[in-house]
Amino acid sequence: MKSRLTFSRGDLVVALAPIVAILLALVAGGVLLLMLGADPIQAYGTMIDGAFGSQAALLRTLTRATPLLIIAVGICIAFRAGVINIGAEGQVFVGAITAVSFSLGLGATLPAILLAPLTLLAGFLAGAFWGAIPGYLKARFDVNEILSTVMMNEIAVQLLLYLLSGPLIDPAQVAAGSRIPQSAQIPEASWLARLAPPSQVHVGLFIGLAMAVVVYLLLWRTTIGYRIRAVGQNKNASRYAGISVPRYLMLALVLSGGLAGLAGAVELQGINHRVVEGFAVGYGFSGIVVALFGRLHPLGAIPSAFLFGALLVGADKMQRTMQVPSATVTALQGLIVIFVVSSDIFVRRYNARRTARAVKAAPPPAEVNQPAPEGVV
Amino acid sequence: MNFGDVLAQALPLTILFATPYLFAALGEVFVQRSGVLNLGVEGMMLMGAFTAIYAVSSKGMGADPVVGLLIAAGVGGLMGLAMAFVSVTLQAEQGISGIGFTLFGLGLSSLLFKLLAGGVITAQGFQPIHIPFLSDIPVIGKILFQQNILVYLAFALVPILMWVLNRTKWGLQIRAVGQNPAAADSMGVNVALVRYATVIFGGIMAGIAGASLSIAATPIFQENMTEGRGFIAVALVYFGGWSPFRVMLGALLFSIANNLQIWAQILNVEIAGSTIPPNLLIMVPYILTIAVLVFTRQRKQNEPAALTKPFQRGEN
Amino acid sequence: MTSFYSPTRYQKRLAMTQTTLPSGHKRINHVEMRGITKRFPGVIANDRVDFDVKSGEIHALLGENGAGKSTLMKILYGMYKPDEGDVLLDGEIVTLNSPADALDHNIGMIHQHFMLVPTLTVAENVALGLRKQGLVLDLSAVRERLLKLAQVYGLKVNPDVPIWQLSVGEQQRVEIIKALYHGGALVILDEPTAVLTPQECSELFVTLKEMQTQGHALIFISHKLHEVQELSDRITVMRDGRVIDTTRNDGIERRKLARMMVGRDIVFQPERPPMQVGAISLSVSDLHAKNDQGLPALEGVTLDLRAGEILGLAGVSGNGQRELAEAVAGLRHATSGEVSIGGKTVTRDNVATRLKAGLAYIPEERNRDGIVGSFSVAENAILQNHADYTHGIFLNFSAINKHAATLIRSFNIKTPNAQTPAKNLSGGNVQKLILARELARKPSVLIAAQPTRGVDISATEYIHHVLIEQRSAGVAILLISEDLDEILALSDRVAVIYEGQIVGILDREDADVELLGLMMAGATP
Amino acid sequence: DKPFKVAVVMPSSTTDLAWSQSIYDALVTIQTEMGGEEAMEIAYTENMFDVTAAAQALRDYAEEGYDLVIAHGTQYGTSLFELASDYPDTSFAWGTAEDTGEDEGLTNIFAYQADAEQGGYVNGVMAAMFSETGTIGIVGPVPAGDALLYINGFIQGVNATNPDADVLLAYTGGFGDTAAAAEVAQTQIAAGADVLTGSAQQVVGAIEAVKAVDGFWFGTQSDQSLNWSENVVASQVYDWVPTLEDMIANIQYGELGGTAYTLTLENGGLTFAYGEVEVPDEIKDAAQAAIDSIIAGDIVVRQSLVEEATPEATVAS
Ligand SMILES: Nc1ncnc2c1ncn2[C@@H]1O[C@H](COP(=O)(O)OP(=O)(O)OP(=O)(O)O)[C@@H](O)[C@H]1O
Ligand SMILES: Nc1ncnc2c1ncn2[C@@H]1O[C@H](COP(=O)(O)OP(=O)(O)OP(=O)(O)O)[C@@H](O)[C@H]1O
Ligand SMILES: [Mg+2]
Ligand SMILES: [Mg+2]
Repeated sequence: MKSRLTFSRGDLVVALAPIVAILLALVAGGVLLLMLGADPIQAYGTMIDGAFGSQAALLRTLTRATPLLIIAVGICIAFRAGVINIGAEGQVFVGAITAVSFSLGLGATLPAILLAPLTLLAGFLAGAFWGAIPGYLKARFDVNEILSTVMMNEIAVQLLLYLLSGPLIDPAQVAAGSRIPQSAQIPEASWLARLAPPSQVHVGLFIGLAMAVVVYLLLWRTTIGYRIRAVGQNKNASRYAGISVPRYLMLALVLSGGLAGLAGAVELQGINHRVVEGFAVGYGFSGIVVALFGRLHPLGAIPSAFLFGALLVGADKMQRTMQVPSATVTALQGLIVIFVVSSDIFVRRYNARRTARAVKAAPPPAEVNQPAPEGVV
Repeated sequence: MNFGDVLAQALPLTILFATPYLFAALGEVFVQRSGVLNLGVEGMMLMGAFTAIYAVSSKGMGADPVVGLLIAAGVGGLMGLAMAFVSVTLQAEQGISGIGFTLFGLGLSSLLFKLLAGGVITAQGFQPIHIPFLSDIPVIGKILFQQNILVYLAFALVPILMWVLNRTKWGLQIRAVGQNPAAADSMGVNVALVRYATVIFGGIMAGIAGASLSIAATPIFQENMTEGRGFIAVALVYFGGWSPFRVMLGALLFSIANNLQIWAQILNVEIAGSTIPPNLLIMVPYILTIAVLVFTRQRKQNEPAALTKPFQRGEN
Repeated sequence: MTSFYSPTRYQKRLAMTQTTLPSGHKRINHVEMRGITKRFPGVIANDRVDFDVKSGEIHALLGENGAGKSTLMKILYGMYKPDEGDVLLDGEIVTLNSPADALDHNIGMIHQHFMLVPTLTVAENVALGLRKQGLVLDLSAVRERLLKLAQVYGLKVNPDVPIWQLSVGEQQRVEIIKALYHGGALVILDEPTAVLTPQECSELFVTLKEMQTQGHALIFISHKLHEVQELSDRITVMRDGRVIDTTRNDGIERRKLARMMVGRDIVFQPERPPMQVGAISLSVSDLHAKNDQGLPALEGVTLDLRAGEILGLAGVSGNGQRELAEAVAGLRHATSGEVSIGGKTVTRDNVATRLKAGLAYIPEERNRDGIVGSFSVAENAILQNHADYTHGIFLNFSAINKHAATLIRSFNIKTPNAQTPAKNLSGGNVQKLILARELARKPSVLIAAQPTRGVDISATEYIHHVLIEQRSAGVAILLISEDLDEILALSDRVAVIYEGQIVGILDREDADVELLGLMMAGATP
Repeated sequence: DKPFKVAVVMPSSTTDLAWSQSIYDALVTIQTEMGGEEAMEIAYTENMFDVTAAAQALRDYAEEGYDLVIAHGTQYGTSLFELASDYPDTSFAWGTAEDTGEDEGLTNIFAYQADAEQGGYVNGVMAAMFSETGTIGIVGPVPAGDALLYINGFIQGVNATNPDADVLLAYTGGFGDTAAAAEVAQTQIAAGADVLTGSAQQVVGAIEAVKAVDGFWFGTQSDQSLNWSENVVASQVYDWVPTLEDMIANIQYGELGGTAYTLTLENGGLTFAYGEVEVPDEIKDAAQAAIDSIIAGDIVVRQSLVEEATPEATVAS
């Protein structure tokens, strides 16, 4: 229950398994690279160099990891409640587009210091609303959340395109007549400070880390989190204990969506300062993967997001220097996901043995001995 | 044009473009009925789509469309096999491994596209077959009996698969394994084998679904041409309450809604004197699918109780 | 217990001479397990166990929760591979790698938790085991043979209803038919009576005796000593994975068996101090409710429950007990009628409110409804009132752990520690945990549904003791049980429910098994 | 001596038969003209729909000392401006755009764009004459940007030529969904269209649909008659070669930016490629006439239909 981060052999296995898996995936990916006539060793060399090779590289990795971390932390909440939230993608878009309208709309009127935080809040609330819809449909009409969130993603995409090519389009684009689907740039007051220019890494990184800790505390240290996890683990027993299952299913999706929306706002205020067509595409799905890599634990999401950020950055670098098609990278990511998730079985076996040996052992950290909630992928 | 004419024009395309969803979703019904969730459909469709057209295209092997179909099915089946190994034998979390296969399929299909085709690739795919006499029936004939062979195959599969599911030993074992694997196991049913079979079948169907896009509906391939259809297919399985018949209804509903919104665009349909922005019209099928679920009583009696739960003998 | 038909030695010998069974399968004359050892992480479930059973014999297996009975049987049914030891059929060593192998050797098993697919029909569940058959299901053939068997062994079943529509007793019958259909020269019954009513029990016993005379070999597991004494030829007692002793069942008395199992003496009949009834704590009037299938389950139930009394609710399972408990607890919508706790009407209130009003509920399906398996014992100890263990918005873990420790100590719950996942606890200890948790909230009304089902004798003894204690402390207890002995041992008054209505309420003195049996069949006193 | 190093970051793939391919092909042409690898190095990053990733790619190229770094997508603008100030000695090019960042005091950015509506108009003129049914389909991606300009120009061209022609316009809501494009096209064909056009990489699906009924297609961005010579009547081709050559010349001269280029019919940036469909002379002439009068300024093709809509330019339907 208490998740002290004590490092036992169990945690070592937990830490090692995915790394070994990644190595195996890279070996498999090596075949692809040979197919392309590229030297795998050199390719992976550039990949690692691109992700960790220099300070600049590390900062890039952090930049890319930031939104993924925030999304993943949200995903943890949903999955802990036994809700499969495929809808992060759409929730990110809605969060970003709302943040943009808010910042553009009230940028002039609001005091500068308040603008950035309130814009973030707007993004959070919008994402929460977008999550609340499938949440309500599930709680009230028992509509399967995979179905509703998949559909909500497509709806969000069209909504985004509609707003960007119409109501929210950058006046400059209209003036120029080029009518490119992008919003105007948000006022500087709502930007998130860069930490180490020229690198793009920004305050959002700390927001992400803070969220991870907050959500960890929420899930394992508060009554709300206790109920969310109880509902996720056993709906019947929760009902019998007087916990309102629908309410907490809903709450989980709201918070989950909220964090995705926040991620959208953070990416907007930290990097782009405007929403453009193709903004944050694919972040939602990456976020799910990051969350599951992190064993659905908010703190686990931190290294997991860093790893995935590194993967993205390193892979781009590889694409550039080796001039291999970007598709190689996508395939490689797929392989890594598959291999890592497959490696879970060894972790589970180890934990099973350990919980059985708990007689002598100290209380095992929650993050490793809590199995995926019922119905969770 | 009055609505009747529009409908008469819309229905043939509705049926044509429902087939990719139908193939993929029918396969997923079997996968889920046996207690496995396969979110890799998208990737398997893409691999099927590319290999099929590459086999058929003159740029590629220039083979007969049937060969292309078989190759697509084979490739889908192979990916299904891999998925089965990961989710059944290694008991990996199914959603995430599925997403892994989606990424892998997207990447590999695009890669092969670049390596082998080099650029946009087209082919002489399956042509519409006019069924004698029937195809001459006014309206109906054009809607139902002037389609390509894959369309006929997809819809023929619905009753067949219903029959397999509800009337055969395999169907019985699939339903049992999905509901209560421990019970099935205690009756000597090989749970792993059944799940391998369904997941491979699901892969084959996804591969065919891809082929039905790339060498039937529109004989061409572009990177990521499925554009999320695999996920829609999975959603349709829930829409159809794990019943082949209802999944078909779902695919048709989704498809006709989409075609009608295209009509609404080209006819400049106006509401309150102003035309509706295209992007809003394009949302309609997605909204409709959810709405229908909300307003119709959902059937859960086929819901596989063991969905996404790996089976380990003795752990229950 | 109602008496049952007992075969004469002659009939037995006659059966022995035949080599095939009425079910048409070959007989197994002798099943032996030699030196079986099975280790699970952290436990040795079976430790060099020798065990055997002969054709025409009923061999009972006794032992506390966690003694290793089910494990041993699962090995015999091919579900686990033993770490050491052999299984011999008629002298030949056989390897059983899966239930399929066991079925091929005509071994059938009825599991502690039923192995039926709820959505499939009886016939389909049976057909599932047919491996040598064509692709197209021939359910009519299955149906035919099934009915024939049912007739031979005197079992009533309808092949075409889905399992979820059947009462537990009927499901039990399906399990037996299943076993017989697929061989069942040896049939293992793991706690088959745990969920049965007396009537169903005696029916089962008749069947088992019948099978015995037909030359089946039977292994029978139960926590109810009188059943074991009544039924078995030989008795093997296990403790902590070891065999303590195997004896013939000739007039060996319960205390001795109990001592072999537990290692100390057991009080079977708790003495009940005279009761001081107080005010009405729970009152149910004209309550109506539907069951999961939307059919009427409660049709005007009226009950008053006073502080300091135990009201036993007797009835054949599926007559509305479960729905009544759930309707009172607020888990099931009452279509009409009134429920009030401590004089306060709660008919419209949700579960939480009713719990606060002083209600406590020990659900029948303890592992499904009573605990969150993956949560630690400590987390489970605060399932309802975790809100009371906080400072600010945070859970107060020192308080929670202290609370858990107290419960573990005062209810001597056997667990490695408070952080162990509750699902690792044995049946009896899960029940103790739930009981402890509910009582720690100092309820005024306690609904205990099948509180000792599947629980071993020492835990049963303890639970009974605690219930009496609570009664003396002025708690109003509604005891829902299909075990009439339990009802009669604990209750001050006994209400009998039949088809969703209370057919009568008797004082303890006027109640006896026969009368109750009649009333449970619908007869009004 | 040392080769001229060009890097380009683009939103879709080099084989999209559209926006991204148009710039990539141009670079390859120039490379061959200049004398291959040793004269000019080309590095590209494709499918960079993620703008954050694109920004990092651009920065990398700047860091690695490329002479010209091309951000081939409007969405890359924000990060490009940051970048340009960090690497004043590197030359950047940004399209579609006309802002070279002079207001921000930047001197090392070239901007480029295409007046898609001009070729659209010409295509419209030809389409209107080509259509026998008088019904013409347009398969659009999203009603914005380059596609919108082209479509608006096309519609003006059609209306100017045949005021009672029926223009069936529908969008797919995406850029890459070939099947969706095919369905839109087939629907328009079902509604009587015999001549179609469209924009973005998805159109290949639509062209296949047209091919299936032996209909006719008018293309844009890159020469689509190469793949469908019997169906693609004409394609407006973005020829970035002159623009790029001029940029390179400027850079070698020491001018790292400040110029905004626009592909027009006048400056030969917009050209027309014809397939094997034989085009009646009168249509060819009408097209040429339109081109001439656009260049001469006698015809002003508006980028939008709504503003001061004149009768002959409103959509008939
Ligand atoms: N091959 C068949 N021939 C005749 N009836 C069939 C066949 N297959 C299925 N059916 C019946 O047709 C109806 C629709 O079947 P389907 O499986 O799609 O629905 P379902 O929701 O699964 O219903 P069921 O509970 O029967 O499986 C069901 O009643 C089913 O029993
Ligand atoms: N699959 C398993 N994994 C780990 N430990 C197990 C498993 N199955 C049983 N055990 C342990 O083995 C021991 C024996 O369990 P078993 O179920 O055989 O006892 P039992 O005699 O059947 O108890 P009960 O009377 O409660 O059914 C117990 O300590 C139990 O916790
Ligand atoms: Mg069915
Ligand atoms: Mg047992």
